[in-house]
Amino acid sequence: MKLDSVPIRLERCAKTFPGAARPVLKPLDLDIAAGETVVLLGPSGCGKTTTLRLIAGLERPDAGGRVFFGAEDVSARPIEERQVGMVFQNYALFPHMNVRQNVAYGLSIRRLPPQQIARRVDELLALTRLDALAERQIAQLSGGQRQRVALARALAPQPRVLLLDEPLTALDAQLRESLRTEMNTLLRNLGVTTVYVTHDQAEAMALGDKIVVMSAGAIEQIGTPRDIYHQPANAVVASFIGTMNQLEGVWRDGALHCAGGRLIAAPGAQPRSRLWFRPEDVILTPSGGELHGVVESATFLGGHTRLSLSGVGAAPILVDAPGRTRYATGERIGFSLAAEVWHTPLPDTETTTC
Amino acid sequence: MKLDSVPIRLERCAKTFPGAARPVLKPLDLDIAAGETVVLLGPSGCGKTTTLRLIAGLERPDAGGRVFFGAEDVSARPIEERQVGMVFQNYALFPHMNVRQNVAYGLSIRRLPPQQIARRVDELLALTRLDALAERQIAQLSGGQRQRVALARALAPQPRVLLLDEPLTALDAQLRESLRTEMNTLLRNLGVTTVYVTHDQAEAMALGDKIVVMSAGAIEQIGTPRDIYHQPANAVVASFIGTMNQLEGVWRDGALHCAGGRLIAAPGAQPRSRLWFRPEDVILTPSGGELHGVVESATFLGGHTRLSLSGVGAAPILVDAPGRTRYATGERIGFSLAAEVWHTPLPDTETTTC
Amino acid sequence: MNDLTLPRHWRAALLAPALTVFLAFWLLPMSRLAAISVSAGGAGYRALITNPRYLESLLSTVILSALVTAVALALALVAGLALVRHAFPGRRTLIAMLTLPLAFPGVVVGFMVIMLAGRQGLIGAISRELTGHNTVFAYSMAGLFLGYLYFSIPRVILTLMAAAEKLDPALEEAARSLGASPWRIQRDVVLPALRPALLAAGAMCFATAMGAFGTAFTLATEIDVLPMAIYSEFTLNANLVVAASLSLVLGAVTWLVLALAGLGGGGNVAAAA
Amino acid sequence: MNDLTLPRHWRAALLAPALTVFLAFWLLPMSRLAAISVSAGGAGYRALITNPRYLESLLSTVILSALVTAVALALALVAGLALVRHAFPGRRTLIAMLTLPLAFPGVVVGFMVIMLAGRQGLIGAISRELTGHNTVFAYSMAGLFLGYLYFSIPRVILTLMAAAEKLDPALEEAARSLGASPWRIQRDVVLPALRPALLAAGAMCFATAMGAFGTAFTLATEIDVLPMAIYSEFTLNANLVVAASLSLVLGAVTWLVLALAGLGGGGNVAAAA
Repeated sequence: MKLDSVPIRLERCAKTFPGAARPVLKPLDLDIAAGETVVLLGPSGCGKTTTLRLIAGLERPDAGGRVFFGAEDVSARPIEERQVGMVFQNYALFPHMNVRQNVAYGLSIRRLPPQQIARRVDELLALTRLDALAERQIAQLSGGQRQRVALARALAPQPRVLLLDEPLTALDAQLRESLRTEMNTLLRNLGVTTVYVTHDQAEAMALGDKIVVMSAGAIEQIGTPRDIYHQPANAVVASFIGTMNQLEGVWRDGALHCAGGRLIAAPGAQPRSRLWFRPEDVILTPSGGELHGVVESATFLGGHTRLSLSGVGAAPILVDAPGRTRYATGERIGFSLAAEVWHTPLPDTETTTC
Repeated sequence: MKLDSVPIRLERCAKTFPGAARPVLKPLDLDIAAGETVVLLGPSGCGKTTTLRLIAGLERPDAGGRVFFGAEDVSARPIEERQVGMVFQNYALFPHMNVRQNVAYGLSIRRLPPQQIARRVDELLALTRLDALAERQIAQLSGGQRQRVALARALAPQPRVLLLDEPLTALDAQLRESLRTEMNTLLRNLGVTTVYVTHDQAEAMALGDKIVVMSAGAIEQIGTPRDIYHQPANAVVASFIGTMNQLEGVWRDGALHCAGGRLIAAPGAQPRSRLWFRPEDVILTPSGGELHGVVESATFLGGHTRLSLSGVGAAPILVDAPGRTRYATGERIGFSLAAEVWHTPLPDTETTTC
Repeated sequence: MNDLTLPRHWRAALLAPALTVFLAFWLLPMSRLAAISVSAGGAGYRALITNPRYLESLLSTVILSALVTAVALALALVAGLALVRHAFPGRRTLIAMLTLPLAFPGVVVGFMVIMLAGRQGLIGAISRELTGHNTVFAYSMAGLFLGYLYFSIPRVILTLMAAAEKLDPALEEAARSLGASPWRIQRDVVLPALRPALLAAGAMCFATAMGAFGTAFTLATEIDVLPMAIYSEFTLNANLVVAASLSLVLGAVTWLVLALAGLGGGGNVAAAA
Repeated sequence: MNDLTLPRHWRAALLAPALTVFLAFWLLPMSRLAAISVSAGGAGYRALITNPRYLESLLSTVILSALVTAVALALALVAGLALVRHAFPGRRTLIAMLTLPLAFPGVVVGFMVIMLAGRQGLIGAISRELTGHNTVFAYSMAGLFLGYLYFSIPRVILTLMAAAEKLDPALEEAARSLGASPWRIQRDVVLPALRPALLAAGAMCFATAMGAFGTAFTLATEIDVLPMAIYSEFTLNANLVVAASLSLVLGAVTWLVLALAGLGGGGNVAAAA
């Protein structure tokens, strides 16, 4: 099954709710290519759901803001005329209809012939592996099954755009991961333009062609997962996506000097007195190493052991040590950093709160 | 602050609810050392919460089952006489009392002098960083703050045992991780015997001195996080904790032969026709390698890239590739396996369902 | 689940008064009523079938109650939904005023109907001015209907508003995203979701109308509603057997409606009690 | 939030009937009532203060209603909690029977009280057997109290049971884990959680008792409850001014109680409507 898809453009879309002192969304521009999956990522209250609802047509932007689906200006159209499919956080399945009736609802609105509806519903039930549950009542379904019904219902009327509002938040961690993979495959196969809202960075990384990091009603950064992770535009993004270490020191003779030792700059690096790096950028060197730290705590997490090293910089340095090595608290260990960290653009250090 | 702690012993504790066809818990023995943090881990409905409630005294074991706190047989004592602290999944804070009154409740029951209560409450509010919120109503608190109030309330009467029933499930992923770390530090400092129920394996790994993996009302394995992760006792445990690959082949001439190539056994390995290994046990070898597979999908997840390789064994092999390398779908890559995988005890392959 | 909440003797102590009250005061009067109704060889029930006055009374009470229920539900549904959905200045005042009749008993409501549509009523005065004819309907079925409606609507509105406030707005948004028109959303999403509340409110409204006495008595209406028939058989005619039979029939019809709406067995009582 | 749910003209169409109904039938009768009550230079209210009969009637109605409310709440609380907490065989039947009186109007309830405690009543017969004295209390305050109680308890029980079913059992378990005794759990956890339901049920019970007419009238009691006083002033004495004044006082007292319980402004209406 392949769906048509359109590009989406938001032009200077702001949103102030009546009676509110400040806008929940500052004027915002956003371009989404046809068939792309874009994830809106940010802490709660940062405007990502409002952005989704503006695209859906459930909210109208403040005067001056415009929403385009392809060349068509849909700003004035309500959701029922935008031909979008939407999956809500709590799924919003119709409780008095069974699975089949829920999936068929959008088609029956369109007054399609019954055979055609039945065929299309069967196709979607097969796609979402719900065949066996077609006659079940919604109350009899598990969380994961409900999520799939909501997806099937949204896809049934062949939407031009698929909008998902934290569709996995209501589920268990274990289930979330498996449904994430499943949904990723499905979205890629459908090729529909998708906007996905989440506060979970792992979900954003796994699903998004592009991630839009938002905070306090504004976009902080737009980029591929790799861009966002390795080249965060500012401290807000850096701290929201994964874990980021900060090492401050003194630049002297082509090296960064800090409490933990002397780190020679990578070839071609600019002089720097502060480095930002990820826990996995740390290369542990059993013998020697440029920097040294003392293990404050070591937590075995399966694939890796999370170490917290003190005595390197001002704050403890978090390290993800691969392999099966055991680390003892108080142990002194040596490490160096991957050369790439010298080329990580320096995010501005001012931290804005959401 | 340091609390006294007792060891806990369950002896042949089974539980059948009235009217139920099967017991939710089969006769179970469990020893928990004083001051230890034990995590009961398993999918929902597998008896972990019932076990916790048996220890709490909220349920009584079927005839023959006995619960000991130290040398004392507490089987016949209800929860109010067991001197345990309990944190519930939804926190169960008293909605008509403020933060201070909630924390003080257990102390006021004990008719302590008001000054002593005030002192102790202040101490706990400081410990859980709730000082500034003491006069807040529960409805005004965020999820993370509620969790800390629930913990403070449970700790206030100096319990001998701390029982936590999925205390982080109601929270966001981001928050969950930070509270997990915070709680870990707190529990280690308090030194109280702690039983922690969760279905989240990452939580179990991070918090538990020991993990008790349960399924279908029985214990599958008891061990340290490392034991459980690297030497799962059976397929149930292996599949529930992290991701486990299975590679089947033919044993010939000291090597395992499969579609992906020929893997020479580590020195001293037993002849084997099946290997179990974790995604991070795969060592990618840019040039050559003993085995080869074709990249089916590559998902960048920040710290690593999750690859799915086909053409190696019957099922795709999942690999966690560290570093910043990009992988393209269809690319053929070589790899070998860490020597340890030859020494992983072979879990029985029969999969029991929960 | 709660088997450790209270010690065993506490539980007994809690159940005992309930059972005592129940046995002493609940079953006794009702079984006495039943006994009287079948005394005299079932003459009471025979009279009910043979005497057209009783049948008429039963029929008109049921029809009136059904009508009041239907109209009250319809009006309260429209008004209640509008009040829940739309924030407008004076909304709270309007709700407070709509529920004002809650404070007045049936007698006063009957009194008000007379002032509105009685011989010296407002409507009569207006119609005299306009048409020269004094419109009086307080003492007819219309007056009774008006009084019952006045009495019922606040109760029904409150129940429906409580239910409408609990509706998940995402359900309507989901229907809209699938292209449903406002009309279809009402039919396919809102009404099914309000069904339990409509049933509960309707049943209570019907039961109240079936048993309303004060309004009917004050209006001294020519329509002999069942509670009045019971009263006059019992007090004026001292015809205990017929009064008991009529009471049981009234009780049975009401109970049937309550039970059909699921209120009887304590099923879905939350919205209506 | 719902600002796109319905087109603007639809919204107007929905609000219009509510406003029309409201203006035509709501304010008119009540303002007429108010106008009459202050006519004759406030003679109605003066009579109320000067004539001890009216004051007595008001007082006894309020006391009776308050008493009925208190006892109904207490009994229904104990019985309702027991019924929600404990699964026992026959539980559903017991609940169904406890709510049976819902099907009977006030007139029939009065009728039952007479059969129970009237001159030829059951209690009289039993006491005659035992003591030789015929105990009759149907026509006294006690009979009225019994009838009102009979009428109120099912409604209050249903409300409290609905609220008790929504109590989070973890709250009680948490209190137990902190060492609370069953008694303290009831006081510190259960009662505060049931407070809104108790208030709502109590207010509705009080309002119903204040306005009850059928029971009082059937019992032809010597206590002149307010609705009966209003009825007799209006119908028998044709004293419109006093009847209107009494009606407004009755309405004001009832409304005050409802408003204090938070029912007036549509605040916490869910549990009581």
